[in-house]
Amino acid sequence: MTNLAPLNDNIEDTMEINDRTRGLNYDETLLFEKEFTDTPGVDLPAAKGIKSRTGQKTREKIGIHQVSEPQVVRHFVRLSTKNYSIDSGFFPLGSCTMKHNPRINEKVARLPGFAHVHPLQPASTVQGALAVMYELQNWLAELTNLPGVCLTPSAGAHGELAGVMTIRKAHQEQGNGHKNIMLVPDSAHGTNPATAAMCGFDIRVIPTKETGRVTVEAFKEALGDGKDVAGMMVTNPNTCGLFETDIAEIVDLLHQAGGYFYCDGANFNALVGKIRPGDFGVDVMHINLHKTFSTPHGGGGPGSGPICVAESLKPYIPSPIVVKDGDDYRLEQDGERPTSCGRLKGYQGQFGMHVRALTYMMSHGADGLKQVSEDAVLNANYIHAMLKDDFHAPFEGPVMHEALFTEKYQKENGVTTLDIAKGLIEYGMHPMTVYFPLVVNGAMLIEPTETESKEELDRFIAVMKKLASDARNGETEKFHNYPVSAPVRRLDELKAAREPKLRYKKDAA
Amino acid sequence: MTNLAPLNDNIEDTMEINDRTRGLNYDETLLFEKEFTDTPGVDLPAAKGIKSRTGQKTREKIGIHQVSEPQVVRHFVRLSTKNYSIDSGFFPLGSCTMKHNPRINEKVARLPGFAHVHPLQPASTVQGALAVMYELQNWLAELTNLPGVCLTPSAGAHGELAGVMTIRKAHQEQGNGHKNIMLVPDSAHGTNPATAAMCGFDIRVIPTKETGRVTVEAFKEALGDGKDVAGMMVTNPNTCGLFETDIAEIVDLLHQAGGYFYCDGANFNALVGKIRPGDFGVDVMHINLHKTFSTPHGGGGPGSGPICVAESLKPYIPSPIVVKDGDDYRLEQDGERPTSCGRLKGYQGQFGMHVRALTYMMSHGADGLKQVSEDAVLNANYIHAMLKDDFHAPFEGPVMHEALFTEKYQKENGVTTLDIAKGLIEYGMHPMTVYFPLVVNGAMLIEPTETESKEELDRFIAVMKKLASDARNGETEKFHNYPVSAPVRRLDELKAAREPKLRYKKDAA
Amino acid sequence: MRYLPQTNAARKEMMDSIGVKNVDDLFIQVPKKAFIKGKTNLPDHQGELQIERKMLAYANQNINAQSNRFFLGAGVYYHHVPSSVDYIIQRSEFLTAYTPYQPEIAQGTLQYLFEFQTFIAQLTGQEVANASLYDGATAMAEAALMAMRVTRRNKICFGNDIHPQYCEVTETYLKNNDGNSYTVTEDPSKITDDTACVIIQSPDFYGKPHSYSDWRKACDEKGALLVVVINEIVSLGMLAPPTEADIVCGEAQSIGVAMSYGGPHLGFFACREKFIRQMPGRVCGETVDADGNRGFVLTLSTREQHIRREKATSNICTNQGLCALAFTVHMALLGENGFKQLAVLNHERACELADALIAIDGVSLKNQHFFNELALQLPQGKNAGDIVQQLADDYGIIAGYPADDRTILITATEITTDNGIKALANALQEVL
Amino acid sequence: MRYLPQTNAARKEMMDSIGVKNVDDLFIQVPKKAFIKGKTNLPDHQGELQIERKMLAYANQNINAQSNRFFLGAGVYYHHVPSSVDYIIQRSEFLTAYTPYQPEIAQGTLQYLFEFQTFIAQLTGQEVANASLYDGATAMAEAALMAMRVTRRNKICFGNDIHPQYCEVTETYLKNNDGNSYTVTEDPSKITDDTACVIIQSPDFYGKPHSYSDWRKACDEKGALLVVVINEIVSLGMLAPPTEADIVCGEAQSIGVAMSYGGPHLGFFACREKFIRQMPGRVCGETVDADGNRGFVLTLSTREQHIRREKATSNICTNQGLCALAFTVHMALLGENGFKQLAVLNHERACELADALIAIDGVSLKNQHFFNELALQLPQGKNAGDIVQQLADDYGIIAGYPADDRTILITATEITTDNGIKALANALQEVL
Ligand SMILES: Cc1ncc(COP(=O)(O)O)c(C=O)c1O
Ligand SMILES: Cc1ncc(COP(=O)(O)O)c(C=O)c1O
Repeated sequence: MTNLAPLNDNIEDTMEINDRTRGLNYDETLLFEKEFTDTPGVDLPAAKGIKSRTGQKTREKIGIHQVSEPQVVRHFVRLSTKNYSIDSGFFPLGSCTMKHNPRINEKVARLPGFAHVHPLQPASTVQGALAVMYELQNWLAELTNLPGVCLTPSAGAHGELAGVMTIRKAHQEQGNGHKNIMLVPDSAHGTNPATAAMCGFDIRVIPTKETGRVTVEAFKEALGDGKDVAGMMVTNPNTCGLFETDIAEIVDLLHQAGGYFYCDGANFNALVGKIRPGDFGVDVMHINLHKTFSTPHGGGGPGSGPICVAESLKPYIPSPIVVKDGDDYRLEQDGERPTSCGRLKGYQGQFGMHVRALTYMMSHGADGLKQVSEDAVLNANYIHAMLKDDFHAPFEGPVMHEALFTEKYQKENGVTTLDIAKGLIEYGMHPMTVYFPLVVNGAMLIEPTETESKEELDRFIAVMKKLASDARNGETEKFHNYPVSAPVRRLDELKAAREPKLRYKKDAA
Repeated sequence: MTNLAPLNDNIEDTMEINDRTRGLNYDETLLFEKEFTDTPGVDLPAAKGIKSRTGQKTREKIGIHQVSEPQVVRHFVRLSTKNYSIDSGFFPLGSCTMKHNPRINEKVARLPGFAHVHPLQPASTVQGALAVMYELQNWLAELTNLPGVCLTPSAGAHGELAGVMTIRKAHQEQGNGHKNIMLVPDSAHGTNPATAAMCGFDIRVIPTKETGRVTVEAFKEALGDGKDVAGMMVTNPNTCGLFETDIAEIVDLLHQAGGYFYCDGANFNALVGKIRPGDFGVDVMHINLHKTFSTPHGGGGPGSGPICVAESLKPYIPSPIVVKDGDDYRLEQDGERPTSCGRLKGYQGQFGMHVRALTYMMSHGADGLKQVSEDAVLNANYIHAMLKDDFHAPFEGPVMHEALFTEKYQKENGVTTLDIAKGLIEYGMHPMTVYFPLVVNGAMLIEPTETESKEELDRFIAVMKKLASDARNGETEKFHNYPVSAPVRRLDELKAAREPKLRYKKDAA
Repeated sequence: MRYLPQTNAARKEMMDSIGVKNVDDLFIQVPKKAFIKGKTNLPDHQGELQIERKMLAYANQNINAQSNRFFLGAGVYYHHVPSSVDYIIQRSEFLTAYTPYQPEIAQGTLQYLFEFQTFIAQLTGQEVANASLYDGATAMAEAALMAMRVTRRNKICFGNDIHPQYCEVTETYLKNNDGNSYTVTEDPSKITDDTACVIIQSPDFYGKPHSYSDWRKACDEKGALLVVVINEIVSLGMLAPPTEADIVCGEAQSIGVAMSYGGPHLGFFACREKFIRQMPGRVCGETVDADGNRGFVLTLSTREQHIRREKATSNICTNQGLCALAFTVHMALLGENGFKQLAVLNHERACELADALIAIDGVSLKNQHFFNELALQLPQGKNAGDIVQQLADDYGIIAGYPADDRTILITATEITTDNGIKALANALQEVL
Repeated sequence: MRYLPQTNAARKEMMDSIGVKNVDDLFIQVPKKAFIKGKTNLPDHQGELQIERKMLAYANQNINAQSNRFFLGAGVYYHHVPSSVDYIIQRSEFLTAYTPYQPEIAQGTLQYLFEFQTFIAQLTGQEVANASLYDGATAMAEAALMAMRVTRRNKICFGNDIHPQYCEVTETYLKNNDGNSYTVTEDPSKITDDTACVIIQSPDFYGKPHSYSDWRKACDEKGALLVVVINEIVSLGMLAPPTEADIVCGEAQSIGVAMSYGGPHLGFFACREKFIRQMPGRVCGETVDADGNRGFVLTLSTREQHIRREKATSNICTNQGLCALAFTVHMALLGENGFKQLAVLNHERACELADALIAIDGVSLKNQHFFNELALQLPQGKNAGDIVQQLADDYGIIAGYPADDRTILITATEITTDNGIKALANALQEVL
């Protein structure tokens, strides 16, 4: 008698497992593709049967999916394992300041006295919340030496809107409503021109390709007679990771022409605690709390983008701001400051992010923040120094908090910036920012931040050198296959854009 | 002029990356192998320089490692990615009841009024904590129909100790101190004989290999004249997943001989809310809150193993228990119940687990718990039915909440239970319990629990059938290589035991 | 300095590699005058314990809604969020990831965005949705701008009682271009040939549910778009979905997101498929990878600022990703039955609240129809703001929002308790 | 029934596959009388909101240590735990994993256990440590049993003021075998040839630090083991490590683990390498995988119940894994300097507390030497228990533990505030 199972109908002889779950790598369907359960993932009390007073027929079928709680938790936990994150590794995205996100920030923001407070409560019942905002305004004012702070903007781009509207309003109030040109260098982040355009300005581009910086000559050329120039939007340090060396002279010229200097503060991490933008001529600046001040990026937000302005622009910033009357805090009332450029979002800002940022500032303190910018700059220069023989560095160092390279050397062997990015993924590191700024071809913008150790930097450098060496050795094919070890291979972005499929539909599944 | 980087000293021509970090699979060193930082991952206020009053020389160097907060967080996050968990997939460990662990339990246990309360506070300041314990005692008493409950044991095995000590004490108090034999079936979990031995009992084994159950005959044989028999430790449903069909008759015989029936409650999930052990003759039973009542296993604890006893044994259970005087709750005082078998741990139990378990019980309620056991049993029987042609099922169904198979069919082709387990890992599922119980060769004990959907069960069944089919087809080699997709390959356990290396030492690194 | 891993030895080594002696050598290009000299007014670093204490003290100065004496809504709602939602959004892989620009290692984020977009489209009865905007107010402003782009017109019509802050924000956005303007009218026949869109809120700011067919007809006649704004998204569990609209946008904070004194919240934006190339904000789309397996990417980015720059459909970059995740997890837990049940519970509590309050002498409802928010009309001579203040100061009750001199907006949700209703009714009786 | 994914349709299909009509057909082997008939006294299922409310109400009935009026220790200590600790231990992969019996997919757990064992060995000055035991009290009991196994003797000696509950638990464990016994003596010369071990606690129950050389000598002479018990592990940041001991065990709750009204806490166990095959509990060891890469496994399991059954060194199975993780994360954050600094801060606060209290008339310290816990001697005629109760009832102060009629054990940690010390001193003055 054999011990083998008898062959019968229940046995198929060869079988394949069609999904791709292997080891700890999970193949996860869409939520909507799971079996629809009889009961949902919440238990709610029964309705009492009170007759509806909505004045409408009650909606019958919505058509959303339904599963149990364990299925929901498992679904999202499994999805999460397909993400890279700052908690799991080095994340040198230039211009993004992917620094460590302390957990204490999360804990504090969840205190019931912060999380479960409504933005329209009477001021007397939210003095603690207002105090947090007021303190944050003060910290930002001190750190930038720009005394007017408005916390309402929701992110960097929203801060830009706030800042540029402030400039627009100032000109209008000062009888310079005709000033309709905004100077923007070609290295600027896309949000700069987009914002200026949203605010009705014409964009005049300052070329910076040669030196990576705005030169006095180029600026003068763009300024022209300056009559119609409302201002200039410059990121400083700029998106090539360089400090604008001529900024003092440029700002003087700009101011003489009656223009305002908007500084995009995305790169404030290079300066924080050490250098104050108000001291090199900035009139308005937004601060990305989700960059410099460690509030988490959250896979794309929420952020917070307060603006800080010079005394002269204070009357025009959006409302409301927090003011202190004696010992009491309150929000500005509607219409209290008629010169304000207006309201920019519902309520008073991404308060939860304010709490986190203030927690972070207090954690580091004045001494710690200075060390932050010093280490951030040191780390970037180290990478710059170590990689500049392997990768083309378009501009001379010292750099500030990020190091810019291009694909120039590798391109000869058919290896592009994209290939290098995907090679980094293969070696378990998040790529740098690629193809930005636009002033160089195949940009690779590397921002290590201060929360990485030399060990981490050295591994990154080793991987980059390895990739450079492979490129030199002509192993081009290998590059085009990268990544092979990630949850998915390279994705067809063209198909996504040509046949947009932006939601699940049952039949289409 | 070429665009290739100039070859110079900074460039090595071929390089390898020696670690194994690829994609999202991280190679993580020991904490102690990172660079020692100047400052630690906490900021503490400076000391005031008060002169020491310890009466000892202050310790100078401890020799522990030091790194910053971001490094610590990343280290443990990366380590976590090497674990399988119930949140990420099916976990059919027989006898372990790996069910969904609700997050509400965690939230509630962390309320400051529970987490930051000291076990020696005056009762008047902890009425809420005592009420939780009292309510949990009541729930357990109701669900088991065993009215005496002691919550102090720290886990299942500790509950066994509590229960067996209770039996010992009862016999002593009743003048039966000579009863020194504990009957234990050969299918019992290792903790049963280990516990009985710790309590000074001699173990007499009841053989169950034939039917997977304790038969009346086998029991009678083991009981003998019963004079020296203190009791019997039986898991019911037993570790083969079977209900002990003759339990009523056996317990009668045992009781007639003056013995007590200790029921190992590890498998209570098969009964909860539907069947009460007190109603089939159980005298003492421990309950693993970390199995039936969803408190998390935590990678090996903490658990909680309350015992429930019949009225007759109440005087002997460990102290303290929670009592209610009028409207006030309090712990038993020292010596208040002199017949108690004593104190089993510091303070009054793993209170944090009590909070979680009570939260879970209230979530499910009486109606939900009944559905729990029904679904748990249904799921196990489904697996049993679907796999019994492919895998040798040593005993007939219906089974209770787990299905037992053996390697018998596959062994012919050189594929063992261990190979099948590693094959499951390869296909992204946690193995079942293997080589337990010992009554069959190459046991595979599968406990799906009620928190899995038919979809999950079907995938497991498909993978198992696939493995069975591969075994039939003689693909033995493949099995011996499994897993290939997990963070590590099969580990050399022999080496670990022969050359024990139980801690990091710098030189040994 | 617990967040800083670099050691002095490492710093020194790195400076040697760079070839500088001192970190300040790296800052030589910065004007001397811009350096901070000496001490600022800011304190030095502190440990967690110290900071937690300070922040807890601030938090405790606020009256929070867990008091169960809380009835404020007006666009932000206090709902129960299941605990697994907060767990999921705190997972490192979601919380500390960047915008999914490298899709091979961001499928977690991308797939939930795809699921989010699906949920929003299903709830609103629209064809497609984007991956979030800052909040309801900016979503409405973006809708107005989009309608202007689509119709090449520059006049907006506010068609009913819209949340006043939403209108203010839209005005702020419109003001940026001199040609833009808006009108306010509740009469569909008033819309003109140069109207880009009509905006209707439902339930409106006073809590009254609306239907859209008259507006739809008028819009069709004049070639204007119909924009529907929703700021209590739970209402879509009972009220008819605005399928007639061209754009449905608003605030989804109610599902999964805390009130947090005003943010972060969750702006959503849905519209007809034919307008997708005019939509503001990010969208995620399905595609395949090199092996032909399904995957997701951010797509249609030629609308966006990083590609289109000054010609982009909006300047938005960072949006409300993690709030969209919270919403998606909470919606997944609610499911079809749970979401509808939640809506019914909200409405029933509001009915009970209404009955308790109108039993008070001189108090009446402005609208007989409502979802979960009531516009309570106070007796002549009473000031809504004063009453709200008094209830807060003397009773610790956050009673609602003084929408105008004699009207308080009062909300009930599934969290509202019988005791809470009684307390409010008693207190209101006393102060009136 | 939010935790149950099965649908009725699926249940039906599954029953069809099994070949039964009804789920009760699967329970036919259970005696009829054991089934629950009709309703029990237990309530039906409830939603999160309802349960959170109920549990919050219970929690709010307790005075918790966040009040900053808290001075209780006596074996359980209130320390600050950095927030990343709690985040890490809540990660699904740690929280919801099982004991790492399948090492290929449990390296996360195994590696931290290896790190935990290393930290414990380093702190205690011992060669090896296990992967945790239930708590300090059971760890001491296990140490006694182990000493008896190693020496083949059955007499235990309690050599100083040990936590009374630890002694009780050890007695309970000893009682199981009739031959076992214990003595209590503070005189090293009293130990005899049949003594298996001497147990010394340091700091002792009254807070006094001890050294061990006399005991070591006596033990060596009589062939007994020296067991040192530590229940305030923070003390090892200042006090000399008990390197002379053969076994060091106790409670490590102070690092990373909340008081939680008594558990879960964290028993630890370290000893000389030569005894490892007699150790109780799980241990994790280093090895290599099939590719020769480093990996970790549970090892030496031939000591354990699942292999050795009645001959096992202990019956323990599930231990305190997740608490060991909390400890490991917290220790990793503290590091060498942080841990020592923490100890110094504890001691300094205790010195300040001592000075404030002995300034009160008639109050004195039982021991001039202490780490962070004081044995406060009350004036004649005062009862320690009454005073503690009165301070709790009238002042909301949790003052300490009445160790005997006239002694209160009072603890300071880094959390203790100046205001707290003042409040206690004032209140004590008033009630005396
Ligand atoms: C230079 C620069 N400016 C502006 C922004 C926009 O900021 P946000 O994404 O917060 O809107 C970014 C963000 O990447 C940036 O790098
Ligand atoms: C049948 C049985 N008994 C006892 C135990 C021991 O329980 P614990 O691990 O909680 O000590 C187990 C645990 O696996 C078990 O399965």
